[in-house]
Order: sequence, then structure tokens, then C-alpha cells
Amino acid sequence: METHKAKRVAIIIEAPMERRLSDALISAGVTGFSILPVLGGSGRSGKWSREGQVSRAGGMVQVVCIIRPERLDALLDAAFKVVENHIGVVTIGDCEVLRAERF
Amino acid sequence: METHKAKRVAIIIEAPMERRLSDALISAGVTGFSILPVLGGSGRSGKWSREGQVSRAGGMVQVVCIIRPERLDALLDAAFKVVENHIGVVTIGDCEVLRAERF
Amino acid sequence: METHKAKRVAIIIEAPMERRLSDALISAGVTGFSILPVLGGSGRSGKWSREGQVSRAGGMVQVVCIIRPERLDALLDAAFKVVENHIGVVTIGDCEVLRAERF
Amino acid sequence: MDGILALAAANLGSPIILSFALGLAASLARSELTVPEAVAKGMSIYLLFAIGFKGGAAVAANGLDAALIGALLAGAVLSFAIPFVAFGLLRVMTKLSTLDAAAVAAHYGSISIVTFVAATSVLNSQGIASEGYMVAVAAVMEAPAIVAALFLVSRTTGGSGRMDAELWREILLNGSIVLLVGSFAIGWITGEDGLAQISSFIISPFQGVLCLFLLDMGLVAGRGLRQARGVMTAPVFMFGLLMPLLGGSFGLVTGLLLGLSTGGVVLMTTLAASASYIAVPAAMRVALPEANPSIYLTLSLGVTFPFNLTLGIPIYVAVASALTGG
Amino acid sequence: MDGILALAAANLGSPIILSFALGLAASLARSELTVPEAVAKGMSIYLLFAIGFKGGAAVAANGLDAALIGALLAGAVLSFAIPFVAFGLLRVMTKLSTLDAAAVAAHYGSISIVTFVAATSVLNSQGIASEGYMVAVAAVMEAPAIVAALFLVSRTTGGSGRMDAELWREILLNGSIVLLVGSFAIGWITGEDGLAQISSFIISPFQGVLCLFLLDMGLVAGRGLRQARGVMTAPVFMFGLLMPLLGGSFGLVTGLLLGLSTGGVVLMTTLAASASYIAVPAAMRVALPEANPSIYLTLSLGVTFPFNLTLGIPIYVAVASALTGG
Amino acid sequence: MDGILALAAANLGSPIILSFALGLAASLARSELTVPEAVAKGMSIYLLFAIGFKGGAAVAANGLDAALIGALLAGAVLSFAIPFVAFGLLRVMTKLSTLDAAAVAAHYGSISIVTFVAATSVLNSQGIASEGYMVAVAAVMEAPAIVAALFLVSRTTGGSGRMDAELWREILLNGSIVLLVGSFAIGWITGEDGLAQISSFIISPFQGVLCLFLLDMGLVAGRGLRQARGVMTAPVFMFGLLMPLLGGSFGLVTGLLLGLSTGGVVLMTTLAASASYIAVPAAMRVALPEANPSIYLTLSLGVTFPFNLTLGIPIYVAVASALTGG
Ligand SMILES: Nc1ncnc2c1ncn2[C@@H]1O[C@H](COP(=O)(O)O)[C@@H](O)[C@H]1O
Ligand SMILES: Nc1ncnc2c1ncn2[C@@H]1O[C@H](COP(=O)(O)O)[C@@H](O)[C@H]1O
Ligand SMILES: Nc1ncnc2c1ncn2[C@@H]1O[C@H](COP(=O)(O)O)[C@@H](O)[C@H]1O
Ligand code: NA
Ligand code: NA
Ligand code: NA
Repeated sequence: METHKAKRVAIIIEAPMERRLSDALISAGVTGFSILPVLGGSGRSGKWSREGQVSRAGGMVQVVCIIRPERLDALLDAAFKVVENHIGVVTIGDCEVLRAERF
Repeated sequence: METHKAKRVAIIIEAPMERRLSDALISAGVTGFSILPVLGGSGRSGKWSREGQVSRAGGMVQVVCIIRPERLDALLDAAFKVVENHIGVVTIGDCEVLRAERF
Repeated sequence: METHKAKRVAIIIEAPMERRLSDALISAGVTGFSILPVLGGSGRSGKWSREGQVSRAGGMVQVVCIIRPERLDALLDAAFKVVENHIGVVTIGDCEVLRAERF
Repeated sequence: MDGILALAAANLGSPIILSFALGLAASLARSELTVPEAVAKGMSIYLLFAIGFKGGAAVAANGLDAALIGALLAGAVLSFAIPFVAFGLLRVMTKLSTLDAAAVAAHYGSISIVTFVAATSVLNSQGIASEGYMVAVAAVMEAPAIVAALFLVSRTTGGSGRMDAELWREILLNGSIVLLVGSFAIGWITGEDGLAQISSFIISPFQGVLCLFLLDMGLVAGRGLRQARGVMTAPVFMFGLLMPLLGGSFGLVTGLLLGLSTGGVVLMTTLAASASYIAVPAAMRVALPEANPSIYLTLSLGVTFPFNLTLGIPIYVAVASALTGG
Repeated sequence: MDGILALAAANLGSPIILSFALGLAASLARSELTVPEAVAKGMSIYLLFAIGFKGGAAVAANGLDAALIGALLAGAVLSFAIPFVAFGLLRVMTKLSTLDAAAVAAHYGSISIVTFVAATSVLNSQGIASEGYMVAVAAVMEAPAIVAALFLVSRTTGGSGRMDAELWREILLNGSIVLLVGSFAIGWITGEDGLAQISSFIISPFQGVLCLFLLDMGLVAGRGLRQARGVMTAPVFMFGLLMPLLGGSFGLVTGLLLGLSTGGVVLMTTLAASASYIAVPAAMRVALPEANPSIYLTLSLGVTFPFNLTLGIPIYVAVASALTGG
Repeated sequence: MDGILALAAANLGSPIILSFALGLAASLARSELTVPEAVAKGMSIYLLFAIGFKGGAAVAANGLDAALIGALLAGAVLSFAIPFVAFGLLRVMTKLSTLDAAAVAAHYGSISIVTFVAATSVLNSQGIASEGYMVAVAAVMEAPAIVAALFLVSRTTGGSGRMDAELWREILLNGSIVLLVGSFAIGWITGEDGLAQISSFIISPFQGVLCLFLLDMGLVAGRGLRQARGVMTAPVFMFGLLMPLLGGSFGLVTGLLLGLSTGGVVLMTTLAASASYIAVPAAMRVALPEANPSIYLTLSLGVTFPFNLTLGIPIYVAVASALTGG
């Protein structure tokens, strides 16, 4: 089956920042992304877990974005402006996609 | 630690299609996969979020499948039949696995 | 934007083992990881789904860990001790990260 | 007319409608207030179980009206027939594609159980009795509309049918049908006794849960409206206000022909006038994936549902009362 | 005998049993009806809290029966002893491996709190009194069976123990034990007063919540049964019907020896007859990961639980009533 | 003094406090007992809706006290002013950085609605009346403290403001404010009638839901305390005990000056004494991401909340009763 090269960007960020990040991605012309829940984790700022939490403050989400390689830089610039100062983790990986016309 | 080459296929698809996709994968001889929740996202058909939703219609799930490279094509064929016409995103990445006998 | 090479380790393991795995990672000096929910799946031990479940027994979680390449082996050793005998799936992939000082 | 206005005013001032309005306003103002998905689903399970059970218990108490079979059949026919009308109207009024029009039509043939519940609330507060088995009619009306819509698609696009055995099973055994029919049966079997055992669960807190559920529906509807600005043209919007009146009048005539009580006629009218937003959207995702969900979801949940909730139901009550002399 | 049949019939026609049956039927028919995980957990927290609190309040009201200590000890002994019996029976009746047999045995030594709750419901509806502290006995019986099973494994496989301090802590402080014991203590401390403050939360809607919880358990049990067709051989299945009767008879004798009230004997019998499906499966995942979860989960939730719910409890009530003259 | 002790004792022995203690103990002992996030959120929606509605219905019943406007204004001023005091105290007592101190200060200017609810419970059980509109005052006091804290930061660090239009909207339309104000309005509009319709949902089970919610808060607070051992120095901890008394005394004086009823003074004191743990933490994540969440969350939820719940409220009741002669 024919596949096409693409980049997979995953950004783990505090839940209250989700809307800002989405808005920034959309303004940067990113055509699609998905938001995945994160249950808990650990990092330099300690351990956390969403269990029993009421406030959105105590959690993070993962924004996953599949994108054409040539558009990666625009995405990273947009994301970085939001993530800067924040505790998020940004990773970029290679992948292949079916139906490249979608990206 | 000894590792083995494998492929990681991730398919984001409408929640009501989940059972069909699972069934297709199993029929195609895929021995294992996991289903992850997706909270929301954005694409050509607009933004969506699972929050407050009752119907399964308003959401997507991500099916992740780790598979030996030589079995990738069978998987993609099976998946494509289900995903065709649908709004799903299919990505394929390289990875290494421990305990290759499981795949 | 400047990026740095890193490894992305994803471990799918039974939910009741989550705490042991976290503890083992922290003891092995892993500085950060995130825990993602898994809704269901299929493998050699059959199909499962978290829907309607009360017991933690009937589910799995995914622990994702971004780590510098040179620290991968320590992580895998620690993880393997916990995962051995268990039904978990361990995958390792390449990725790039922003802000490498965090890892 | 005065009756309608008074009723509409009373209705608009009820906690359930105001809760819906609160949710709608909050999400139009982009508040981050949300109800977790699991809680929304939990409430819908509660409402379906309670309404089904009470219907069954009512049948157990009042004996089985001979009209039950007739009402069930009539409901199925209505649900199958209304999509043709809706489809025709959409093709005339709007520029929607065949697929989109068929998908929307399926929603209007099927029913919204919360609209049904809201109508029951109004009947209760007005002291108007209705047949307990109308819950079963609601269940029967969920699915035929889907079949009609797929028939419309295959006829107009010439495409082969998209129904497979799996889809049939999914439609007929979808969660709301199973829960509604199942709890109806349980209520019927256990009767007064069963109702007494669990009435402080399914009756006393019912109105309150309904408030929170409608708050959530307002939130979801508002979000949909915000995001669907592009697709909701004026004619499409108008369809969402006209169709319930048209569908409702079919229901009204059916109810009168069946000789239902005033309350029964109101409920039949409401069912015909209401549009699905749970079962049918999920089926459309599978069967008509190319149809645009924004259109059918927004029409059903964002336009027709609020219309029925606020103005529709009082109108149906007033008209049915006048015509049945109830 | 007539008594048992009448009781069984009444029991089978109760809303809670019918709700379980609805769930079971729905998932065997592959309906997509599901209860969200969070809602199921929320209901189980509610049920544990309510049952614990009511037990504690009952102890506060009736004073502490001298038999409490004896009952707690007896419960712990039963929970530790039954796995040996179950293990022996499994080795004789079935071809399960040592590990699988030990894992299953642990489940039958431990208890199912929902079975306990269902028995309490039946007692209430029959007007049979029971000791409030039986809730504490239930809590005490959760864990010893796990220790017995791990002992069985290390003895028969010669492997070193799999118990570490962490596992001990997890078992003894698992959610259900903590909630049950904790709310029992709160009920005891706050007594009548506390109960009055929250009775419209923990008493009035209790039966209704139990219906929805059992609906969910039916759904999960049905799904398990569908997926475990391979491993559920006829002998294994038979074990799931025999073992509650065997375990129950140990509980019966214990209850009689302790001189419990009729209701107390019924509950002790029910606890001994029931099999865990929350705490023990989680512990087995950690301690005996090679044991097949399909076997122990399906036996416990898919076979023994429905058996106790439908036939077991009426039998235990009839026998205990006959023997205590209650 | 005797009065305080008796009240504190009665308070400590109430089901809601014991439920909190149970949760706290369970998580300090590392039990895996948890309440699902969705259930915790569902309960908080219920509590906010119920408390808002009841407040509104009380205003509808008793007529609008002329003091409403005054109380709202005073609440806003308090919420804006207290962060300056808290900031000063923190800089004197502790070694927290400017950013951390400002973030903590924002929490103490804002309010904890569960503390408010707990105070209402105590008032009810003591038969002390209060102004229904105090709920609206609570809503008004949520946000100004955030503005004050950001002002403090920009003044001391010279940095440009971190408030953008989006953040304003988020703060003013955060979920709790919208739900509280919205349900207050619905209660006010529908009045006695509305309350009668849903009282068996929002009144009868209220105390019980509060127990489970406090159980969850105990679990979360205990987890926080365990994980924050590093950052919780003795002076920081002491601040968490002193600040509610200091803030509370501002509230007390304000309540007396406004001429509120005894209950009203208690509630105003409690609001001023309580610290936010839902809305403000989320805002701080956005506006002051460099501030350490462990510090502000643990102080607010792990130190000040338990203090107010157990000792604070009885003190406020005793003092307010003495000073108003109530
Ligand atoms: N190396 C990592 N791999 C995966 N997730 C991480 C990593 N580092 C941090 N995180 C996530 O980001 C959160 C905040 O990280 P930190 O800023 O280091 O406290 C953690 O609690 C994790 O959920
Ligand atoms: N490039 C992408 N990366 C990640 N997720 C995507 C992407 N495109 C689409 N999706 C997901 O698939 C859904 C449907 O996409 P679309 O068909 O473009 O509307 C979106 O709402 C996202 O959840
Ligand atoms: N190849 C795979 N890809 C993704 N997930 C898997 C795979 N194999 C197993 N899993 C997950 O691990 C669980 C247990 O696998 P197993 O031990 O094969 O039964 C499955 O139910 C899946 O959730
Ligand atoms: Na209709
Ligand atoms: Na047992
Ligand atoms: Na305050």
C-alpha cells in the first residue's frame, strides 16, 4: 500500500493550556490534530494523577499532530510560543501515512 | 537488552467503527492491538470534543498495533477496507520491541 | 528549531502493576514519564475492555517515557524486571525533542 | 392561543428549561464549564431506565390497553414514513447533498427520548394522564427511520445498500432501545411492587437529574452551534423549525386516529416532532460516513431540540387538548 | 422445599435480579449498551459506603453483640480455609493447572460484596433481622484467601513466595476494605444521628442504584462469558455451581456454631458461598500473573455470582430459617 | 470557649468530617482507594448546582435584602484585598519566591465553595439562619484575587502583565462561577415552585453526596501532602493555619459592618478564611506557570481546607454568635 513520509509531533502540556495550544496550531495553519488524555505522570515538578481531581489544574493532555515534513517548522514555532515557560514535553518522530492528501 | 524491529501502526477512527476495525484486524490475523481514548481534536470536518457527549457518534478512538514488519501489509489492507470512506488517520512508524516472540 | 535525539519508550502493562513500574522507573533514575489510559484491546490472552469494570484487574495502562539515548539501557533493565512474567508490551522508538536539558 | 402562551410561559420558566438555557448560554459564551462524558452517559442511563420502568409499571397498573399493538405499529410506520417527507422538504428548501439530506431525514423520523421525557414532565405538571406504553412506542420509533434513509440513499444514488447484518444488529440492539425496552419489561413484570422498591430512586430525584442532563445538553448544543456556523445556512435552520411542526402534525393525526388519551396524543405528537441525537448519529457514522455530522447534529440538537423544548411541547399540548377536548 | 421455590420465584421477579438478567441478555446479544467505567466505579463506591455505614449505625443502635470478635475470627478462618477446599475440588474435578486452580481458589475464599448486599435486600424484604456487624465480617474475609492461595502455590510449585511488603499493603488496604471498614466506623461513631443526616442518600435510593449496578454486572458478566467460551469446560463450569454450595455449607455451620440470628446465619452462608471479583482479581494480576484471568473472572462473575443471586440466596435463607427456627 | 469546644467536638464527629478524615487516612496509608475523576467532577457539579439553586430560592422566598449589593461589593473588595495581606505575610514568614508567594496569595483571596457548603451544613444543624444571597457573594469572590495576584507579580517583578483577553474570559466564565451564578438565577426565578420540583434531588441527598465528595477531597489532599513533603517547610505550613484566621477576621469585620445576620457573618468569615483549590489553580497554571503547584495546592487543600473544616468553622460560628448576640 502506498505510504508517504510525515512527522508525528506529540506535545504533553497542562490541561488549562489546551485551548491556547489548539488555537495556536489552528492559526499556524495546522489542519488536524487529536487530543489524548493523560492519567498521571512524574517529572521534575513531582508526581501527579488525575484521580479524584476536580480542577483542570491538576492534569495534562497530549496533543498529537501528524503533519507533512515541510510544515513541521511552522508547527514547532507556533507550539513553542505556547509551551515556553510551561512544563510541556515536545517530541517529534518520523512516520508514514496513508492518504497523504489529507495532511 | 536484545530488541527486534517492528512496526507501530496507529489508526484514529470514529468510535462507532471500532468494532468493525477490531474484527477486521482479528480476521487479518493481527495477534494484538490496544485501543486508546481520544478526547477531542480538529480536522477538515471541524473541531470536536467528547465532553458531555452521550452518543458514541461524537468521538474517535485510536487503535495501536505493534506488528512484525513482514505482516504490515496484511494489516494495512485489512484496516484500509474499514477506514476507506471514513475520516480516520493511519500512521506507521518504526520501533523496536522486547520479547519479539509475542508479535 | 533546535532538536535533540531521544528515545520514546512505551510500555503497556496491567493496571495493577502501574505503581510497581513507576517505582522501578524512579529508582532507576528515570526523570519523567506519563501514564496514558488504555480502553481495551486484544492479545493472546483474549479481548478485554474497561467498560463497566469496577476492578483495576481488568485493564491496562500505557507508560510513556522520553529519555536520552544513553540512559535507555538502565530504563529497559528496570522495566524488564517488572514486566517479566507479565503480559506487557514494550516498544522503543526514535524521536527528537525540544529543550533537551529536561531529559 | 392564550392557553398556548400561558403554557409556553410556564414551561419557559421551569427549572429544566432554564437549566438548558444556562448550558446553552455558557457554551455560547465559551465558558469552560463541561460535564464529563461518563457523567452525561450515566445520567442518560438513569433517565432511560427510569422512564422505561415507570412506563412498564403504569401498564402493569392500568392493564394493557387494546390500542398498544396499534400504537406500536403506527409508531413504526411514522418513523419509516417521516424521513421521506423530511427528505423531500430538504431537497426543496435547501441545497444539501443527497447524502446529507438523507442523513438529516433519518434523524427526524427517529425520536429524542429527552424531548419525550420533557413532554411527560409537562403533562405531569398539568395533571394530564397518558398511556404508559408510549415509552414502548418511543423505543419502536428509534430504528425504522434509519432503514428509510438508507433506502433513500440507495434509490437516489443507485449505490448498493450499506446495510450489513452487523449494522442491523447494532441499530436494533443499540443501547437506548435495549435499556428502554428492558426497563419497560422489568417495570411491567414487577409492577406496583417493583416501583415501590425503587421509586425513591427513579421518581423523586428524576426532575433534578433531568435539570443537570439538560444543562449538559445545552452545553453540547451550544458548542455545536458555535462550530457549525459555516454549514448552518438560513434554509437549513428554517428546516429545523418547520420539520418538527410538520412531523408533529403527522403524529397528532396518528394519535387522534388511534383514539389515544389527550396525554397520549401529546406524546405521539412529540415523538413524531422530535429528532434523534444519540442512536441515529452513531448509525450514520457507520452507514453514511460521507454525510457531514455537523449538519445533522446541529440541526437535531441545536435547533429542533430547543424548539420542541420551549415552544413545541406547549403547542402540542394546547392543540391536542383542544382536539381531544381533554 | 415449597418455601425455597416460593422464595426463589419472588427473588427472580425482583427488579434487581431482572436488571442483572437484562444486562446479561444485552451483552450476550452483543448490544453495545455499556455503563462507563467511572459510573460503575462510582456506584460501587456508593454501595460500599452505604452498606458499611448502615452496618455501623446498626451496631451503634443495637449495642455490640459479644459475638462480634468470634464472628470476625471465624470469618478470617473461613476465608483462609475455603481456598484449600476449593483447590482440592478443582484438582479433582478439572484439568486446571496448579496456578490457575490456586488463583480460582483465592476468589472463592474471599467474598463478593454485591452478593452480600443482595442477600441483605432479600432479608429486608422478608423482614428477617441480622447483625449489623456482618459488614465488618465481610471486610475481614476479603484478604486471608489470597494468602492461602499464595501459600498453596509456593507449596505445590516449590517457588519462593511472591508476597512482598508492597503486596501485603495493597491487599490489606485495597479500596473495598478501606471503604467498608471506614464507613462502618463512621456509621458506628455517628450512629442514629449520622444515619438520620444521610439516610435519604444511603437508604432511599439504595435499591435503585443496586439495579443499575447489577445491570452493569450483567453486561460485564455476559461479555466475559462470550469471550471465555474456550476456557470454560463443563467441569470448570460445574465447579462454579458446586463450590458456592460447599463453601456456603461451611459458612452455615460456622454461623450456627456462633449462635448468630437467622439473618446472620444467612449472611455468613452467603459470604462463604460468594466469590470475589474486584479485590482478588487485582491481587492475582500482581502475584500470579501467569494464571489465566478469563478463568477466574468468568467463574466468579459469570457463573457463581448469577447462581448465588438467583438460586443460592433463596436456598441459604430457606435452610438457615429451617435450622435456626427463624 | 466551652461553646467552641462543644461545637468543634460535634463538628468533628459529623459524617462529613469523618468522611474527609477517612479519605485523608486512606491516602496517607497509601491505599489504592480512589474516586474516578469523572465522578468527582459530577459530584462537584451537583453540589454547585444545588447550593446555587437553594440560595436563589431562598432569595425568592425572603425577598431581596437591601444589603445584597453591599455584600457583593464588599466580597469583591475582600477578595481583591486579602492577597496583598497574604503576600506580605508570606514574604515575612517564609522564603517563598515572589512568584510562589503571589500564586499562594491568589488562592487565599479567592474562596473554597466546599468550605462554604460545610459552614452552611453546620449552620443548618445549629438552626442558625443566613442570607440566601451569600452564594452570590461566594461567586463574586472567586475572581478578583487572581487579578490582585497578577498585579502583585507585575509590580514586584516589573514584568509586563500576563493577563490577556482570553484569560479574563476564562477566569470570569470558569465553570464554578457560571454554575453557581446560573443555578442561583434559576433558583431565584423559579422560587418555591422550582425548589419543590427538585428538592428531593438537591436537598434530601445533599449531605450524603457531600460525604462522598469530602472522602474524595481527603484522598486528594492526602496524596498532595505525601508528595509535597519537600516543599512544605514549617513556616509555609504555619501560614496555612494562620492565614485563614487572619483572612477570616477581615470577613468577620466586613460581615458585622454590613449588618448581616449571625449566619451571614459566619459565611462571610468562612469565605474570607477559605482558599480556592479549583478555579485559582487552573488560572495560575496559565498565568504563572513558573509558580510551583505543589505549594499552592497543598497549602490550600492539604492544610487550610482541613483546618477550616475541623476547627475554623466552629470558631467562626462561636465568634460570630458572640459578637452578633445570635
Ligand atoms: N521524559 C518524559 N517522558 C514522558 N513524559 C514526561 C517526561 N518528562 C515530563 N513528562 C510529563 O510532563 C509532566 C511535567 O513534567 P516536569 O515539568 O518535568 O515536572 C510530568 O508529570 C509528565 O507527565
Ligand atoms: N493531521 C492529523 N493529526 C492528528 N489527528 C488528526 C489529523 N487529522 C485529523 N485528525 C483526527 O481525525 C479527526 C477527523 O479528521 P478530519 O477527517 O480531517 O476532520 C480530527 O478531528 C482529529 O481528531
Ligand atoms: N501487538 C500488540 N500491539 C498493541 N497492543 C498489544 C499487542 N499485543 C498485546 N497488546 C496489548 O496487551 C494486552 C495483553 O496482550 P496479550 O498478553 O497478548 O494477551 C492486549 O490485550 C493488548 O491490549
Ligand atoms: Na421524529
Ligand atoms: Na467466599
Ligand atoms: Na478567602
